[in-house]
Amino acid sequence: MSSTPATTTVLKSLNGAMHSMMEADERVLLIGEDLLDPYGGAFKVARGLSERFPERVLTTPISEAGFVGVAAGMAMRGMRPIVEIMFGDFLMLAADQLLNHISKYRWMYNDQVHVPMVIRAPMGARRGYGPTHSQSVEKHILGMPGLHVVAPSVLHDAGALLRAALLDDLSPVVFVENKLMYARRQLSAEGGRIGELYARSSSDRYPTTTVSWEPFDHADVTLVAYGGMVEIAMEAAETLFFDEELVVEVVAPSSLQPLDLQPVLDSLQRSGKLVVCEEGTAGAGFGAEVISRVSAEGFSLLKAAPKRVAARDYPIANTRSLEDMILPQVADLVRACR
Amino acid sequence: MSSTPATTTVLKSLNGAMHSMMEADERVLLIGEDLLDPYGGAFKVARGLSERFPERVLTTPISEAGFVGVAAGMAMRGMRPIVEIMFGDFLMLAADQLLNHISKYRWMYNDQVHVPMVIRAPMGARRGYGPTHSQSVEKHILGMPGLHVVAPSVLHDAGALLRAALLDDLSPVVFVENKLMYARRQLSAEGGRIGELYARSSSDRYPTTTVSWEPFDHADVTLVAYGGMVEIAMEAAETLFFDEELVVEVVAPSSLQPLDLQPVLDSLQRSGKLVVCEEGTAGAGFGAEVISRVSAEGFSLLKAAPKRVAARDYPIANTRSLEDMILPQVADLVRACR
Amino acid sequence: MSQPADRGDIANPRARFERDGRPLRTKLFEQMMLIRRFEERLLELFGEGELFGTTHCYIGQEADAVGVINHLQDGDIIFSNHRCHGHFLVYGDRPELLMAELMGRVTGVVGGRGGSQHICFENFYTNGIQGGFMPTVTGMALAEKMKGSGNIAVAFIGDGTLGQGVLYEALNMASLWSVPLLVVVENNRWAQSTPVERELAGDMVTRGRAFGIDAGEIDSTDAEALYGHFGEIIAKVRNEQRPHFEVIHTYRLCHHSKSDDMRPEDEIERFRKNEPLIGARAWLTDDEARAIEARVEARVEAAVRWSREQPFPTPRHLDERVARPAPMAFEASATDAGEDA
Amino acid sequence: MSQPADRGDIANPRARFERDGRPLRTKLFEQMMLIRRFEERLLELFGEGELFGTTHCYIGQEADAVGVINHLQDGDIIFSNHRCHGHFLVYGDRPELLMAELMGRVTGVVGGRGGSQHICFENFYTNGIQGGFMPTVTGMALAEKMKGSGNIAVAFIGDGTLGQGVLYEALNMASLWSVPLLVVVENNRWAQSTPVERELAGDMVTRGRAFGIDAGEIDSTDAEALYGHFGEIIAKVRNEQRPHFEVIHTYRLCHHSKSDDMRPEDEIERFRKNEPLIGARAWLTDDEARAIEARVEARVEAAVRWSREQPFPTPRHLDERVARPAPMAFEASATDAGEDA
Ligand SMILES: Cc1ncc(C[n+]2csc(CCOP(=O)(O)OP(=O)(O)O)c2C)c(N)n1
Ligand SMILES: Cc1ncc(C[n+]2csc(CCOP(=O)(O)OP(=O)(O)O)c2C)c(N)n1
Ligand SMILES: [Mg+2]
Ligand SMILES: [Mg+2]
Repeated sequence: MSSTPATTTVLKSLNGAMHSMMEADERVLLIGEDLLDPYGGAFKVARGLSERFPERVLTTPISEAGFVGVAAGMAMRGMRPIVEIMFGDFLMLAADQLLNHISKYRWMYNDQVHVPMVIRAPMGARRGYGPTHSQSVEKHILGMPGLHVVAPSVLHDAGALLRAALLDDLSPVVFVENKLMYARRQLSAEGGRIGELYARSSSDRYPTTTVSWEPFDHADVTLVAYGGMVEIAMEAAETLFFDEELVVEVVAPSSLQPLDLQPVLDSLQRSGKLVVCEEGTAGAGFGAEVISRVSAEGFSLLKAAPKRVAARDYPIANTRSLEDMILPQVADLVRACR
Repeated sequence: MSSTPATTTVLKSLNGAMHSMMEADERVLLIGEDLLDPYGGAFKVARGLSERFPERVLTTPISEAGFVGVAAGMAMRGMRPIVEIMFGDFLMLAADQLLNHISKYRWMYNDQVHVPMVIRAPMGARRGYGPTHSQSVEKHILGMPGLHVVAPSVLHDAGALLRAALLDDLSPVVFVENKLMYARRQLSAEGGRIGELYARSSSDRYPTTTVSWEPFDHADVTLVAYGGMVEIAMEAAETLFFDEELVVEVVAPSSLQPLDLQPVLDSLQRSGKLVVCEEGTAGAGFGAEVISRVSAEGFSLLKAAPKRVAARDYPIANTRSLEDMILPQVADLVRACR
Repeated sequence: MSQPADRGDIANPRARFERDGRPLRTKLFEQMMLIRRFEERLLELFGEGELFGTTHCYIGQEADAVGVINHLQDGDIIFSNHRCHGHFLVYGDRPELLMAELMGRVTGVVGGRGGSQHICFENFYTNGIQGGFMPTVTGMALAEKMKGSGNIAVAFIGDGTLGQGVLYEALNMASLWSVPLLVVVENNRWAQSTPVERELAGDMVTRGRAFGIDAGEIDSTDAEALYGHFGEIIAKVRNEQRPHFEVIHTYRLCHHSKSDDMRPEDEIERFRKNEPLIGARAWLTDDEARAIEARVEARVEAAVRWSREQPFPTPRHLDERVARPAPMAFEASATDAGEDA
Repeated sequence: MSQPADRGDIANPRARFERDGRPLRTKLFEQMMLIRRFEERLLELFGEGELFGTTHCYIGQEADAVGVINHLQDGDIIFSNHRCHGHFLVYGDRPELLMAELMGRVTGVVGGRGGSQHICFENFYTNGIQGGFMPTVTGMALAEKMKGSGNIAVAFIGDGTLGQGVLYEALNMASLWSVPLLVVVENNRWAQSTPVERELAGDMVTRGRAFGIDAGEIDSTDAEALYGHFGEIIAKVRNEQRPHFEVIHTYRLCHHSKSDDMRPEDEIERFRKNEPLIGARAWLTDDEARAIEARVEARVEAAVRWSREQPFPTPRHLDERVARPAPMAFEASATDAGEDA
């Protein structure tokens, strides 16, 4: 499984992965809105695919529930569909398809069928798209038995994760992308370093990457982040290191469900202090799940009250001034980590 | 505001509240599937309403997203709709209506409109209805800013809660009922006692009721439960008290969002040990939220690792033997509280 | 009459139907009788407390299932709904598996996990969310088309389910992409307690046509007529590889699920006169009919007996699937005892 | 020409329109010109980096808004979508509020919270989820009917939005309950990058009829023709208190949102010849037209100037709403300077 070079943007990494998967496997197809070239999808992640594989790129009507379900049917009959949801906010239009169909078919049908499919959904704000085009709604689909949720960050090889998700024979996967991240370069470790930083990764199908400003000998805080928040977490950690000599380990899981808690517990062994951040609002979200798991499985490691940093409880405003107030910022993380 | 007598079943309490609300206020109407008399809704909670108020009971096509949205429109134009979702499992068909419409209108429109409506949704298993008719899906709609989630238990006056929800001018409310609970009697406190038990309630719009087998002078465990799990929690607490002399305080909030943490913290002052139970699966659910909030706001009170008891991570099977294995039982709670 | 299913025709109702050399009417009657007696027995078992949960009977609509499904061949797909017993029995011809499922046994169609609203047997599927599977079955048919298998898919839905929006999303895509999907709307004139005129505006057939789909309707409980009617439609869907939408106007004779019937008595009586089994029984001599009824009775009883002996799932069955039991020995002997053509 | 809005006609486009005694064509042209220039200015501001986020322009479809909305009276409801500038400007006649909203100012229509896809102004609403508001607007119209207000609701949707299932749920209920709702489908032949034939199977008008709703279509960019056409339809919806579904075949002349246009040049050129403003301008003398253009220009510039001076929201505006500013002083003086009839 070739991995994409470190200097690649997340967008190129994803696009490249789709090109190579469609090339390698005739069962792979892409389905969603406005996918055809030269348009290539609203965020251009699908570029070039319909020209190379015209039969296997299905541009759809505006029918999110419908085409998510169509893809499920195809998956159950031997295909490997990738679905693109134009804006992740629209994922909830397919919530019933996820809850009562896609995630259930395998077990409910007594393991007679599988639904190997990936639903790509770009989430996140900071682009001035307003309340219905800026959310991070993945928390609302966490905890559906049978459904996996994967989210690359700049500390991962997004294309490799997408490939791993599509190669999962057993489970449908919602693949959370981040709009701002598309243009970012993927950072990948060499010899345990990413530039100045120390880095380690777990060796799962969906690895967790942990970075630190010190060689994992000690830490003051364990800061868990995923997706688009990883960059912000790294910025906060950098600030705290250089301004206040605090060592903040940024732990970035790429799988939200199932969640591998071990790297978080490992880091907590050193720090004793947990902060979890997410771009969406906090209520019953990823941070809540991490903190509950840690409380149950690593309570004795906690030397201080674990904290969540998340969006404030408002919809995401269109205007930048309000949007900035609502979203979690570097300064919020800095404050929480102190 | 008259409250229903203690000997009333939950079903009668809800039905009575709807009768009196429709009687008292012409703006109140009921909308949902199969509501007309003599049928009166799948669980008969709507009985007698369409005969008394034929103009204000709208029986709908099988269109959950549609009629939830229709009710929202009516609420925005001065009505006070109560929506009945036949089985709570179908709530996710209206997830986009909840997320991108109903919960957002007020704030997104700069407080120019309100959407005062209540969506009643019967949740819960243990009746052999199988994977798509037995779930407790409320966790998937927790944490949507602007949407409240209320859940009566036998320790509450369900009708009074429904009335309070409908009288909320500002916020739409999802009102989680429990199918098994309909036939149960509501227990209400007199002089701080419910039968043998000691009881206290917070004085909110949506009170939290706490019961104990001792007069709140000491406790070994704080067991948080809502909805249909309250009875099971009380059974576990009773067992533990009589068999093992453990004092388990059952804390039953009636509002899941917003959540008043104070009664939980109060009880933890005495017990230092937190167990949260829920009938749905655990992932990113109510228990996670409670534990995270307690971790942040009452960390020093926790003398032991807080635990969640919830359904195992499977769909809910049709056959009773599997269903029993999957759902949280009294024995699971007893074990967690020890 | 039914043969013990072997690998060759387990998912091939047409082959099984053709291999049975008896007259068409005889075969149709027996299939319908099996559905009828199976369900009557079910209701008794519920009454006696042996069954738990709920169930939706097909009584009165049997002609639809036999009219449509006997045309389906190996690899063809059916997606059905809560009211699926009739569809399953014609498709799978394994009453004991369905009975065991309803009794919650580990050797039921889906090991007790689903109950009848949520089963999967070869290419036969059901789900309990009205209309929610319409995209799935559309995708299934599309996959078959892309694979060039020549297979088609059939979706069975009720009149009330025409209220669900996602169905129209599916119809639109089925039409745009010319998917070999037959949608059979069984208009039994009620959705639970709601009469069709309170849930459906406009006209059912036009609902299909509005999406550029060939659509038609038939008002009949005559199994032979339905069989002929759908023979042509299914051949067209298969040959032309495009969707079709067909409404059958029928009636359900029993309650919606277990015990909830508040429809006007006289309406029910009126439809009872036209119910499919009375007409079909009249095709046969009384002796022929009795022999068939006796065999059906024996099959149903054997299914009940067998199911009662099956174990309930245990904790390991949360993760482990039990292999599907071989067809009941009974069937083979019934064949011996039977009056094969 | 437009008057400073006062409480009496703030939500009453028809009264405002009637009070302006000038010839119909003159008024229609000025309204369309305002939409056109407002949006052209918007695009410049985006180009100059003064605006952030995205926007969807109505350029080419102006005749629809003026044809429909000038018939709406006090208390009538509009629910519009992402492409709402034209609808808003005819309904509210407050370009400065929309400009301030787009510039993210606290005195914008919704205080900067929503941006143009998510606004609310009196009885005018928009949301950015295609089709998702169809149930809401159906419920609004139903509430008006129950209250006996005599008001109606109008929903504006695009051709592509006919892909959304929830829309059909709404149509079914609107028809069943005879709701005074007019659905206007603006078929601009594209949905983002997708031509209509790739997103829509069958026929648009039949989509309405399939739900028992009167439906029709008009292929025109002639504002006067549209105005006449919708006058009758709206009177019918109001008087008969039942829904209507009407398709306008039109074309959008600019990109879908800010800068994404990959449609064939020659197609665009073809439609440019028929665009509403060329035809409408020819109704007037060149002098008349120039005077109107100058005034529109001045209004748009004043809106931009005013908006630039408005403050951005601060933390307290997370919870606090700023009262809506009075109509711009500019308008009054423009009226003085103008050529009132
Ligand atoms: C999404 C959804 N909503 C509601 C129900 C509850 N329900 C089960 S069957 C039924 C009526 C279905 O009517 P119809 O489609 O006419 O089928 P029939 O029962 O008449 O065969 C309803 C409302 C459901 N199963 N799924
Ligand atoms: C539910 C949903 N899906 C997708 C989108 C993204 N989107 C915005 S506009 C648009 C095209 C709409 O086409 P049409 O309805 O024809 O309106 P037009 O833009 O042509 O006016 C799409 C796909 C959306 N806003 N909402
Ligand atoms: Mg029916
Ligand atoms: Mg369009």
